Amino acid sequence: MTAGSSHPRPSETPLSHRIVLNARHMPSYSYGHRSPIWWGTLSFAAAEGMGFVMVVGAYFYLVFINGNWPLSAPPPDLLWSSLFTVLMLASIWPNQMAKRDGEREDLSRSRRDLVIMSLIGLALLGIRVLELGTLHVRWDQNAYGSILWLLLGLHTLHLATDLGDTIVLTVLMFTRHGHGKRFSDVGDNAFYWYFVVASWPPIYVIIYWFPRWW
Amino acid sequence: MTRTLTPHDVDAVPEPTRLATGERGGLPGVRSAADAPPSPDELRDDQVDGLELSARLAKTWGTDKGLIGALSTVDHKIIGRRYIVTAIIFLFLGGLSAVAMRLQLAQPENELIGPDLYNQLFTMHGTTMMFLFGVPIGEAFAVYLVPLMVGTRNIAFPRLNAFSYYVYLFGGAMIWVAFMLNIGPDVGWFAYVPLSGPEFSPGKRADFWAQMITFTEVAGIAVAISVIVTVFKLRAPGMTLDRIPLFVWAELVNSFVIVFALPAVVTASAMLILDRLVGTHFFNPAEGGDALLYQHLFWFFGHPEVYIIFLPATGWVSAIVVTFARRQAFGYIALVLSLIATGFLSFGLWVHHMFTAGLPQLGASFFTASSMLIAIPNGIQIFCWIATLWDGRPIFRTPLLFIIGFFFIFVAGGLSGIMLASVPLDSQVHDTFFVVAHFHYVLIGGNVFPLLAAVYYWFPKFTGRMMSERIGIWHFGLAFIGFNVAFFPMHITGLMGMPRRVYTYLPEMGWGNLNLISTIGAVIFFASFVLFLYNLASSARRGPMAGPNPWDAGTLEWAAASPPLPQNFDRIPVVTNREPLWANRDSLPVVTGLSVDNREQIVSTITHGRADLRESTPEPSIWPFIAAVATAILFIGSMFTPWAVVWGSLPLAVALIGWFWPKMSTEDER
Amino acid sequence: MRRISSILLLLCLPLAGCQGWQSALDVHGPAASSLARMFWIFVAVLATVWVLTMAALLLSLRRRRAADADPLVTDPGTERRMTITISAAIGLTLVIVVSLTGLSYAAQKVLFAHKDGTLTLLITGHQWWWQVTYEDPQPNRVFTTANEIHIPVGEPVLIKLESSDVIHSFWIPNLTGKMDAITGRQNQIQIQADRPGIYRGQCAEFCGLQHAHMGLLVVAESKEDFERWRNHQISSAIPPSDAEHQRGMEIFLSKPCIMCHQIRGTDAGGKTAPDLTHVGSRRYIAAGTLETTRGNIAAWIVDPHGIKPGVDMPTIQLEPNEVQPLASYLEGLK
Amino acid sequence: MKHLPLILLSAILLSACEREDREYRSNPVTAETEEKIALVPLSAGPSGPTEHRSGLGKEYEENAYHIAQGKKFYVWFNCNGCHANGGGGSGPPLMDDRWFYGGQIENIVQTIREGRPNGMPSFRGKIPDDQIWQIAAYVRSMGRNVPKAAAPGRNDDMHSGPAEQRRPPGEVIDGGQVPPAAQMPQ
Repeated sequence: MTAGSSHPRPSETPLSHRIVLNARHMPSYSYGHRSPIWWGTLSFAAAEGMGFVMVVGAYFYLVFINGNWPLSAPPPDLLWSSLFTVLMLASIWPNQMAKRDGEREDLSRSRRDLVIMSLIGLALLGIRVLELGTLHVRWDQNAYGSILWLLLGLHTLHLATDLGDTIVLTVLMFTRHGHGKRFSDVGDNAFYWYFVVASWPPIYVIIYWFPRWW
Repeated sequence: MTRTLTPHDVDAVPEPTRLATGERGGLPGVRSAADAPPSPDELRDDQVDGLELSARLAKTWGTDKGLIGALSTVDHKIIGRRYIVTAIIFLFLGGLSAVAMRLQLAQPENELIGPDLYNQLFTMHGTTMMFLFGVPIGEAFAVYLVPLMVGTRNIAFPRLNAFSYYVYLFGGAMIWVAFMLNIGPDVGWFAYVPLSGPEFSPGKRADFWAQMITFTEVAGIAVAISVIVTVFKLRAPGMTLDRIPLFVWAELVNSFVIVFALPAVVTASAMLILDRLVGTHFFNPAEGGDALLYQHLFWFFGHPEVYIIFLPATGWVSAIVVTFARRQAFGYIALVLSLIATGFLSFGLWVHHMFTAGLPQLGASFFTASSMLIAIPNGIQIFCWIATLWDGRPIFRTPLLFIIGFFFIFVAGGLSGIMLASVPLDSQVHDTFFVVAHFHYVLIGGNVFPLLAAVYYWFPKFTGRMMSERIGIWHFGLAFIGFNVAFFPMHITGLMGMPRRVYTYLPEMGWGNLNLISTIGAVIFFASFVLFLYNLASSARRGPMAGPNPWDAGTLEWAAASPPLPQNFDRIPVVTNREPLWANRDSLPVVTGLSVDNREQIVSTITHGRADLRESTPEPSIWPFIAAVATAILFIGSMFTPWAVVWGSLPLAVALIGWFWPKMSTEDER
Repeated sequence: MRRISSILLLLCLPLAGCQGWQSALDVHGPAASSLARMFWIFVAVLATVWVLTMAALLLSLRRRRAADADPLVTDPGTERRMTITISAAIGLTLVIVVSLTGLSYAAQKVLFAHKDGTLTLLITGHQWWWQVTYEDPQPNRVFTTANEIHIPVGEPVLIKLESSDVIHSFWIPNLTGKMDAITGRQNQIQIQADRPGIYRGQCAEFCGLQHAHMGLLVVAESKEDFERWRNHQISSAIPPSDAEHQRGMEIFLSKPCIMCHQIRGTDAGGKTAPDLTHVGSRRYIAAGTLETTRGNIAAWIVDPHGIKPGVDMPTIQLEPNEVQPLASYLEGLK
Repeated sequence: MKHLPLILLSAILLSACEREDREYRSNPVTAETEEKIALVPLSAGPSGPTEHRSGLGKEYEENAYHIAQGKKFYVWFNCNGCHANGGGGSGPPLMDDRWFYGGQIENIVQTIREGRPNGMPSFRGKIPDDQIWQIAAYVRSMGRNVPKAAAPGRNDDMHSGPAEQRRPPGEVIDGGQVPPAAQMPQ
């Protein structure tokens, strides 16, 4: 033992245990901030939110560099995007229900809520495809088109990711795995959806209204 | 002398009510499965003891043999070890490219290496050292040590952690294979547009660089989130915020910086690759874009990056100083607060990399002030460490020697950084060898020397064997001399007007002798690493056996066996002090009641570290590996066709579903 | 021992840094000299800080604690004394940092203040050479040259910086700090030389393969010399004076040279490479890489990629007996 | 089986490096490449004129660096004065699949070097041979007749349609044939 010579008390054997607490009857999962997954979701939302902030920052940087905006293109149409916004905001209600029914561990209601949320997600994705057709600019036309498509693409990516997540969870709730900790997952899925919803209104205003005001 | 300590008394273990929340899992009024009593058939660790407990837990938490088992493992120690080894391999690759460059610069108009290869070499050197070594090495140590130090059995999200390692490995392998194939990036590690843009970097070289960024950033953010949640939710009962080891604090702050800084560089590299591949105009001034946008985005990440590299090192320094000073850390609160302050301030400095870009003067001087201000938290840290040593009884083993080397070099580098923070001075030394000297003093002094200390310090924990002290001293001596001989003259070469990133220079410039000295120093420095490699290899096989706690250190990782068993601890420890092993020399207070047959961990509350849940953590799975392969296919494919984003997401989705699909665990059978 | 050696190295700094053709500390202009003065102030202050910190570190390595002391036990008196010392040190650091920031800001205001001058240059960075246009209100007095600029002593010269391709950085260390030439933007910098001399500068922002060979010279001379030079540069190339030069010109005009190079007064009108009208009067060719001699010109024409691999100057078909007249003609373009 | 990764690696190695190689100094300084390409598909006798292609063209048109250089020289030497960005002006368009004098790289080199009737000057002796090859390789990329991975991206310039790399792969009517539409009625 080389370290022994200069060190006071190097230990070579594990310490004996002195039991001071028993965890046998602690719950095996919980909801919200008591669950590690919730913190993981929050951290991912933070990182991705930072991504949005960066792209939005770049958007305004380009606005100020150029002075005129939206460069040579007309502003994008409002119809589909506004419909998208309305549906997005409306989805808060079923989402809240899904969260609540999950927390109540009510299987049949959770199933119903998740099916509704999946359908809403699909509808939103459909509207998004139509929306992309009314932007009046291509990504390779000028910097305005580029940043517009990037911002919208980034949001679409999040929408699609959460939709995939919701659909898988919905299927899962219809299998024999639909109990116990899955209910906590329903809550976390709802939590992430809030992030997707919350990130949209600023983007909507920036993409669709800001060029009209500038 | 009197005992003055942490808020709570050292010897008394707090009442169980202060260690556990005692709350139900389900919401009020809901009959939740979470509160169902545990199955009586399941063996729990209050029913067995001693070797039998160890053996059963080792079986439950172990990794299967064979290739599939190795690729399926979720053991943070195995993944952490791979992370550390991989990062150190990249350190050596980066070092080799540096030696090649130094040989080219040894004399004026040397024709050893042509401009094309030289440009690829310095790009690979910077890229490797920053993205494939600097960021991952800090995270790698976190992956291995944080769960041990906070007294838990695995990292939070162990599959995500495994996934991140493979993504990192694939990204690093991709760029080095590209380099071997002569498609290495040649645009510098920050790949400024327009040079890296579609017009001036034909071919795939810069695409490989940009995609490598995506790989490493995905990996980096994934690990950072795992670490954050581990520290927040998986701490041993009793580990209140003010009992978290300083190393863990450093890694926590570091992870936050990663989470907030890395999205900026992903944005920059994504814009770059979109410009290159699908013809967007983010950086095309003729169509409303701007070249400086890239620089802003890159440095908004790039400066925190420096602290991402430095913060884990402060954790190593704190751990080693305390152990070898034989005294608990002086100014714990001040150290933690300055870590946090450094984390925040690091986001307010990025413009000092752009002082010569012609930005408005007033804005620039704001960044002078903020850049200089960061000297304050760093100064507090340095002074607190010196104070700890002052009041301690330093024991001069190799780890402490490297820490002393760190002080010499890092403080010098930090001070020359103050010159760079000044707009007028920076206008002379920016982009010269003076800057090269400065950031090598900061990065090698601030990261590599502490890293070497950390390797000597934790090697017994990783392998169960001590490293050779004799070789260690030689290693330190050579490294210290080699480093200073290599890099100190660069300050002067820079002031004499030598810009960085030149593959050669004219004889009449008069830079020849200084460059020759630098090259000699670089060779000595590299030789010290060869010695290090030899020490690692020989000690791993023949080094003297180390007990669980060869240095008589105070933090929890030293309570586990060396190397730790798969379960880390036979029972989860209860923490009563910042240095639990110093406060409990006779017996360790522990929690019981966790399953022996299933992977259960204690989930605790964020601030008070009260035990709250006994949640099960994921079993090994091959899906994270498959998901990483699918991710690699998607990323690499998208360099060749944008449609890869579409078809590549299908296998990825399949892999992710496989990953999250619950297995038939006992929990599900109930 | 190691400490002594690094201190010795530190002492070498003034000796080594002060000389040199392209040295930031070998000052010949008001900006560079105030920068150098500021640099030495910083060095003095920061070196003192470093020495004090290292002294504290070395003193701290003395073993003050009893061998068998409990590492958790601390003495309140010691704690208090250390807290006070550290607070004082931090306070001192703050004072230093604030005063250095103030110094820096003050210097910045003076250095980058716009001074009125008469001469304005437009310098465009190309991969890998500098194009220089001397602006003048009279269009016929505007002229273009490359890689060598002349300025009158004692007069601030305004330089507008642009780039035709990637980002370059204009830097004449003897005169002042650097400024980037950025694609799609125009930056400005002022230079001023206090005494006549030849100062070298070099691109400081990595710009591709031949970043290492992108130098330029600043020739500071008296007002009269400068005016003489300028009037000469405005004029067209001197016609060939002897048979060899005549033949050299014919070779030049019959070869690919004219696709890129211009020689005013001849049919050669290319605009994408350095203007060669008075190339023989410039001290260096190939952007500060080779001294202008007949032999170097010949070497450069025969094998540009041996000297600057990757440069856009092509290797052209020349008969062996064509090289000499061509080089001689170009050298004669004073 | 054990050597499979090695074989695979060397296969990638061989395929990839050519595309990224940066050969600055062209082959023998004075040489004009020895291609024998018929200027027109007519010859006396039953068989067409004999042709010899050295294969050099592949080195140019599959190499990203050469094509990028060609793109630069295309502008420098004012090719766009007549051919615009490939869409044609007073000269014929270069990005479609109609080639009066053949659309293989050797034909294009021939065309640049020798000139063609109705306005295309000869650049022999004006543009060095390797640069002619580079320009020809770039011209080939305009109709995406080069590998996608080697085709250039957009320039830092005004947007004039999608960059060469983003065009659909083109088809070229081979050497020296006049497309049916341009033929004289029989």
